[in-house]
Amino acid sequence: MSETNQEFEPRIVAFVCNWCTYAGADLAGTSRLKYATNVKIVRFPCTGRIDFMLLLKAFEEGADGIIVSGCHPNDCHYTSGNFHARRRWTVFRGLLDFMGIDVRRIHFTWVSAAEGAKWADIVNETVADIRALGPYDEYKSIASNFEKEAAK
Amino acid sequence: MEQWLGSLIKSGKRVVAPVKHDDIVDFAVISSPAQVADDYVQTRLSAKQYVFPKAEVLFSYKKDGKDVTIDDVNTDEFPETVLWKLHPCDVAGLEPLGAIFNWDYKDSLYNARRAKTTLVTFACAASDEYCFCASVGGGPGNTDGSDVQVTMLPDGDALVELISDKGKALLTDDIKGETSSADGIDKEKFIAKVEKKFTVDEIIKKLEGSFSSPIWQEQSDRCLGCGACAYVCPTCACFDIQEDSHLHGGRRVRSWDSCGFSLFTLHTGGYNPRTTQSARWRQRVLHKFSYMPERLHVTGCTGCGRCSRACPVDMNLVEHLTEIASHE
Amino acid sequence: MSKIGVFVCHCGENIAATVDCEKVANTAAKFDGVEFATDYKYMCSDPGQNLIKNAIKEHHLDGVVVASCSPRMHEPTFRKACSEAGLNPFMCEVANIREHCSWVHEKGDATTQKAIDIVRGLVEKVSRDHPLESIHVPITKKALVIGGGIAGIQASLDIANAGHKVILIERDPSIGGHMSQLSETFPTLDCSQCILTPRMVEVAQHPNITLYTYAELEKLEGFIGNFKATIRLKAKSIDEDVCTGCGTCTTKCPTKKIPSEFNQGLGNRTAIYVPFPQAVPNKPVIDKDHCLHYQKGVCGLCEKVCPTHAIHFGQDDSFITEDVGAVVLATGFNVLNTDFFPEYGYGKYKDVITGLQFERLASASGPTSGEIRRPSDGKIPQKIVFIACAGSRDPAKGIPYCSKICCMYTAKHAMLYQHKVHDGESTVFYMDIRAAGKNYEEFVRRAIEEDGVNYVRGRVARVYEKDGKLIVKGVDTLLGAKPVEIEADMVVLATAGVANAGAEELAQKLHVSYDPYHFFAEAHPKLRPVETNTAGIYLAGACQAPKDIPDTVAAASGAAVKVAGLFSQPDLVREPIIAKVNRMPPPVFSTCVGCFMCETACPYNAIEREEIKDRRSGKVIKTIAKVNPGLCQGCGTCVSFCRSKSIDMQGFSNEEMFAEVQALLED
Amino acid sequence: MSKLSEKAAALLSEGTVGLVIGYEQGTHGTRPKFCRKAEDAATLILNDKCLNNIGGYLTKPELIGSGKVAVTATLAVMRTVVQLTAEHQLTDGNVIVLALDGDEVLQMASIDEIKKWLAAHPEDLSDENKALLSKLKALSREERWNFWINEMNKCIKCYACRASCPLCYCNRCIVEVNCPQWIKPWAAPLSNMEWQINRVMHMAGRCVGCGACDRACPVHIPLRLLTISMAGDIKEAFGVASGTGNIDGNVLSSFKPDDKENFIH
Amino acid sequence: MKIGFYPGCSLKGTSREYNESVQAICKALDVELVTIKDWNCCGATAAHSMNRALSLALPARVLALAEQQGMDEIVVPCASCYNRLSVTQYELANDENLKKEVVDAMGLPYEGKVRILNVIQMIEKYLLDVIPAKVTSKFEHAVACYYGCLLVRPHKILNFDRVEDPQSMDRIISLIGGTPIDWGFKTECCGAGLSVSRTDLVAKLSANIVKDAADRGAKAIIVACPMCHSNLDMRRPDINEVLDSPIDIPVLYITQAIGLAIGLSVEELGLQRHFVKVNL
Repeated sequence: MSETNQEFEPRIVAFVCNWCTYAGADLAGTSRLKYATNVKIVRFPCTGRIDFMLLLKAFEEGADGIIVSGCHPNDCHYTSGNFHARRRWTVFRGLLDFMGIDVRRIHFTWVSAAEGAKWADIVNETVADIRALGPYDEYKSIASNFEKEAAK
Repeated sequence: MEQWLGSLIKSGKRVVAPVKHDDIVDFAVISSPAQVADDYVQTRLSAKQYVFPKAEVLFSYKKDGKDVTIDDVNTDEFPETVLWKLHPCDVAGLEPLGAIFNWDYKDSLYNARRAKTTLVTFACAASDEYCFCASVGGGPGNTDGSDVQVTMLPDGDALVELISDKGKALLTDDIKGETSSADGIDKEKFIAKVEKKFTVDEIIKKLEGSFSSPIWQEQSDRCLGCGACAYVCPTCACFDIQEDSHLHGGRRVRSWDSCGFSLFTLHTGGYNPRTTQSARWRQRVLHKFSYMPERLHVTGCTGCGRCSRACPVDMNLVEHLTEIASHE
Repeated sequence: MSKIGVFVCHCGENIAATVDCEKVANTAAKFDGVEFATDYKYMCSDPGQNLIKNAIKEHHLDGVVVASCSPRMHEPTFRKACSEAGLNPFMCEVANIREHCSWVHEKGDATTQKAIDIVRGLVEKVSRDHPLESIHVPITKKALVIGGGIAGIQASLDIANAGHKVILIERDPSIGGHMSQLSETFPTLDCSQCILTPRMVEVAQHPNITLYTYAELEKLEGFIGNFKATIRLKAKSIDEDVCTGCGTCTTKCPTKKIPSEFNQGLGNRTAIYVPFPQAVPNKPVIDKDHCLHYQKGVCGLCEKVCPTHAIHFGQDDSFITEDVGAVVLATGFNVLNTDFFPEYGYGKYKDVITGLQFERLASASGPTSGEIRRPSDGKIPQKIVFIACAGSRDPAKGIPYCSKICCMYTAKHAMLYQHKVHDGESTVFYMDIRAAGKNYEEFVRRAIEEDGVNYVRGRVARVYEKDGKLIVKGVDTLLGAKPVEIEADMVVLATAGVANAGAEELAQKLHVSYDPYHFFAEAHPKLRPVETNTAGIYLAGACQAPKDIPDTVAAASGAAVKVAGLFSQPDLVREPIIAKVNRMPPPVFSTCVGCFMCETACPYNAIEREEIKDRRSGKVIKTIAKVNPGLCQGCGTCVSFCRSKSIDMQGFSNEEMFAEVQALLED
Repeated sequence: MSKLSEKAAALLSEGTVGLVIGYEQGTHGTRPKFCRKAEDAATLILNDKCLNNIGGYLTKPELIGSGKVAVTATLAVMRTVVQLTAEHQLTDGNVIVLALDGDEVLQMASIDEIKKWLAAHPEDLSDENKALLSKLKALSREERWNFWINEMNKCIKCYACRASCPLCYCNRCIVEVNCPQWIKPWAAPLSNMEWQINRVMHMAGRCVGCGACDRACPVHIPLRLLTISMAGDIKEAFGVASGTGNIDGNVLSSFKPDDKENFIH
Repeated sequence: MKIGFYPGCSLKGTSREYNESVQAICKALDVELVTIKDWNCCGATAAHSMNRALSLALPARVLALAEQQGMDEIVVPCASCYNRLSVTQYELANDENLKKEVVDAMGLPYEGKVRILNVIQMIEKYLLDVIPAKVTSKFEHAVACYYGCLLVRPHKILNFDRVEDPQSMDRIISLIGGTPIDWGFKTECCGAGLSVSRTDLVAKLSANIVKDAADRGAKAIIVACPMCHSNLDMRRPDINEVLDSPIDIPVLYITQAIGLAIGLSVEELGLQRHFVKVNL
């Protein structure tokens, strides 16, 4: 990513469910709402399909922030995918926080197919938050070496 | 001794010595002599990792669209290393290790590291019920393989035997002045005693034709199949090759493996010749006490006892070997 | 996977305005595995699609990425184009560089770079896609309709007339449901029996319909196209083949004082009874709870008098199983009783009755043969008060919804009363008149203007009895909240329409979800009102929400056409985006360890247990999970839950998502 | 012969069971003991020094065969049998649990019996664990990260934690999946951390708190703190106790519509 | 058996006979009433129509005092006090910062754990099986039990008896030998606080009540609220003006009816204080 005016450009990936948030992002598009280019969307059939390991892989591959979003409770196209996801996120987030991984960089939310504006706001808000937190070097720096000190 | 160690550190070489953190003593790079641990019997891991690391890059490659560039590991970058305060059983491990890494394919990475390593052993001041180096041709004062062997004397002095020319080169001039002749010092008095329980030949003899003996099942019922014994063992040389691949390129990585794992012998087609833990335990013992002596004329075990100490279910090797020696 | 084609669309100016499409195409051309990359003004146009088809043929492409608008728009279009060119449609992915990129960012390098990243993500995903074939599920061309009211009757007739077999089960002794209890029906006032009975006979005589009355669903197993229904036939103690329906037994039966459910407790019936004259089948059943023979072991008169010896005491419930391909729920609704209302006397006053009871009074086959007479003393009421919204639209009573049909039948009741009691005075207390159907408003105006029904806009605070009169204390909000007190002879409550008894248990048997009021939940309130979230199970009529007869019949026909549509194809074709448990050669067979926690995660009960048996000894080696392709809707909850990663999803596999994430974050 | 040995020997000689798994005196502490013949049972002992979780052997068909097995059970082993049965790995009644009440030998053959006994003998966290846990939780995020990354740096990926855990019975673990390579199987600080995160997440709602993983680790990484901390989160968020054999599904494979969600905005 | 007792202002003022009858039957049925020390006025209708904070602080202080004095249950004969205490306890339990505000205002620790019983609830809970044995002269009269509004409403908070057709007093009357009649004005409004400002309205509303009772043959009206009693009894002259013919059926408190049944004297029960002569 080109670091234009020296300002840190965070790289953020968004895991979204196809029926609600992906459609919400589509709506933001059709309504021509403008938001930052830092966020790239990965489409999942449902938030229930989002594997928690993918969040760690995203950090390892160099993401500075992650957005995870799906249908509001009771709206799920598959009736209960988001309920399962919510439980998974609660437990996973607690474990990450306990191990010192920066959970402020993961923004969990619900965005329905009608909330295009909310999607745009969340993107801009997350980009600003992550820009304030700076790059997640703590995680990326040790991603490839075998010893903590000796970085080969 | 501190002065000598201090000068070695200042010489820019990488000096590795046993260091105590929490309740475990393990080898680590030291920056000052004070870090060196004492009053312990054995380090948890062997020094194997400095010649055969638990994970190392074999080569890395970059992909730019369709073309790929491969670059090898530059072995010159391997640091000159002094392994300080080893025990004779650690050094004894390097011989079978080297034998395997030079059996048919001469492993350049291993040999490069081995060449740049100088081995300073300390004769064992203490031993415990797990040690059985004496039974496998070693001993607390054995000097085979060491470049220098130091025996600590009670009044703070130390008996230093310079064995190889690499060892002689280690003794810098300013330290030479401090030395005096060592004749007349009986080394045996100052080192630990290790009782001899059996001889390697007895074991080799007993193991012939023992492939389908029930003893393997009796001994290994409780074995959980983890890799602790293999990874702490100074002579285990098995490794696995894995891929650290990313779109823009990647690295081929070699890392330790263990015949204790259930999937160690899983064929791609799904067949697994060793499905029971007793078969894997048999493989571990036969490899060290039958196959290696026969093929490489070295014993695959130095009697350091690390595997017994690390085992979660107390698979005590010396107990098992004595059992084998007195079997039938 | 080495030959992927990337096609970047300009979408006229929509993408090209802020994204340098050519640069995207050129960069994509250099990606590993990309054989051909180009950009074009309108990819979804015919020339655009031909561009794809020709490129596939020419370059032998085995994967296509179209960078254009949202896949929710044109994924089907491009996938169809690919399959027409001989490439498996599921090897084609759409990269959304319009809604998610060009439309929401300013023109500039960052936007173009983002488009490139999105394309790279999808290229990596396609390179790990596998060709998938649609799933074909065999269908049993037979439907089960539960509930014999007008909804069940209409659905059964429509499905049967479409040439398919129907099993219709009704738990009462006769079909007809609530409609058979009505006198005349709004808005045309034609008699309900006259329009319903022919349909009931048509059902009984239809060659494609097998009718079981006095029968309930015991269990439903299986999935869409392959249901197995176990039906309990409650013992009628009558041999239906032999019985001629002559009725001698019902006249001779000594126990005559049992309150008749059909007449809503206003009339009585015998222990061996036919619910109403036009019942279909017109054969009696013995009510075991009240029959002297069953209770005390005496009497048995009916057996003695029966000319054809059709009476079989001691007959037990029997079970039959039917293989069906679809189920239509038409179990209807019920109305609250008067004891639900403290302010109207807790059901203690005999002359405070429900609308359904008024129907029985007004019905020629009713206990009073159509004359409006008070249940207490049989007198014809001179003053009658109708109270609309009794229970409905009352959150404090837990029923916030409007029951939709009461305004209309209350106006009808008032009109019938004025026709039968010319000098009578009727008052209707209402909040709002909801007469939104065809000719509905005109019907209510007629009641007010021609039949002189007195409509008072206000709630009735209390009803209490004094000297044989019912004092109705209400208010008239249109006259400045003037208290209105009427000494009425009879009060009719238009009580709320609620779910039928047992709706919750039935829903649980079918794994169909229901709302807090135990009405069955439709798949989508606007777009799929006659379907449920469980594939193959449809809804008709008031079991989904209170409905009048026109809406019920329409919904029943809607459900019927859904069934007929399902049965019209040779088998059920479904998108192969479903989960699958991995299988391996022996001795492992699968990495699944059979913990079956996925079973509890699946909202569609699509996970089954498969026993792997040793071919020689037949001994079960291990029990592993298996996904039923008919039921799995592809949500993926089980895939990301599975600890040993033994379940993966076609179209969104672990490998594909992993590669897409890696590619998107590629710098 | 102690009462326990007599009972075990009896079970073996009558043929009710083909194998009795228990504990015997080892080099230092106790170690698992497999008795296939009546006289093997002589050296059986059962006390609070028996720390290995022998419940893990019950899911190894090549070891215990298909017949009935008896196991001399500490409370942790009992919880393991209950949890394994709930996860369809053991069939109720196939495992006979021998427990000590004082010096009386109890024989339990059904899960309900075991559950009643467990309910009567609750085991709480040791004070040491509680202290360590609160000390860690009091640290700032950066300090916790440094603490754990240092610990993970020690890991040599010998998988003794996985091998000693009775609930890690998958025949192919996620770390052996290479399409995609979820976790890099070699020893490196980050891949060790990702391995532990995955192992602990797979313990959600299942861990019986026996501490076997922690004791098996040759480099003494305090692994038990991870599962204890997570079990605490789960109890507080969903009111579900970990490792109690909940048959209607794991905490992560079931849900309640009104689950807490204070971080989703 | 001991129970906390909150008399309230009316029992010390216009309805002294209610207090006397409660004390009398409790003594007779060995129930020890422990009056809350330093109790204050509950604020009744005046407070909650003028200032919400005050209308909550006053009853809260009473409850706080009860808690301090170790009472876990109190009986409150006056329907209006019973209503205000219960509503306050409910509102403070459901609004944390309101509770904080009130606790700061009154300066007393407040938990809200005291159980509040009206006199009928106290009788039903403790005395139902004691009374029959003590009945010496059956209270053989047809009576109309009048509950008024504050005893039964708002049902969500008070949760006492049925809202529209309460039966608790009817049951007690039949227990002591009386025959409660079924009538329509059990919970109709008697005009309550308008007694002074709009006596004409009270007359009209109370007239309906009295007339319906008399028409259905009631020989007396039984009440459990000082306000109902004063409107139906003290305002009887105004009621009779509204009616075409005067009605002189007396109005008794439920405690007085019980008192008569267990043989207590007219003076002990304060029956001589009524405006409409009690000649049963």
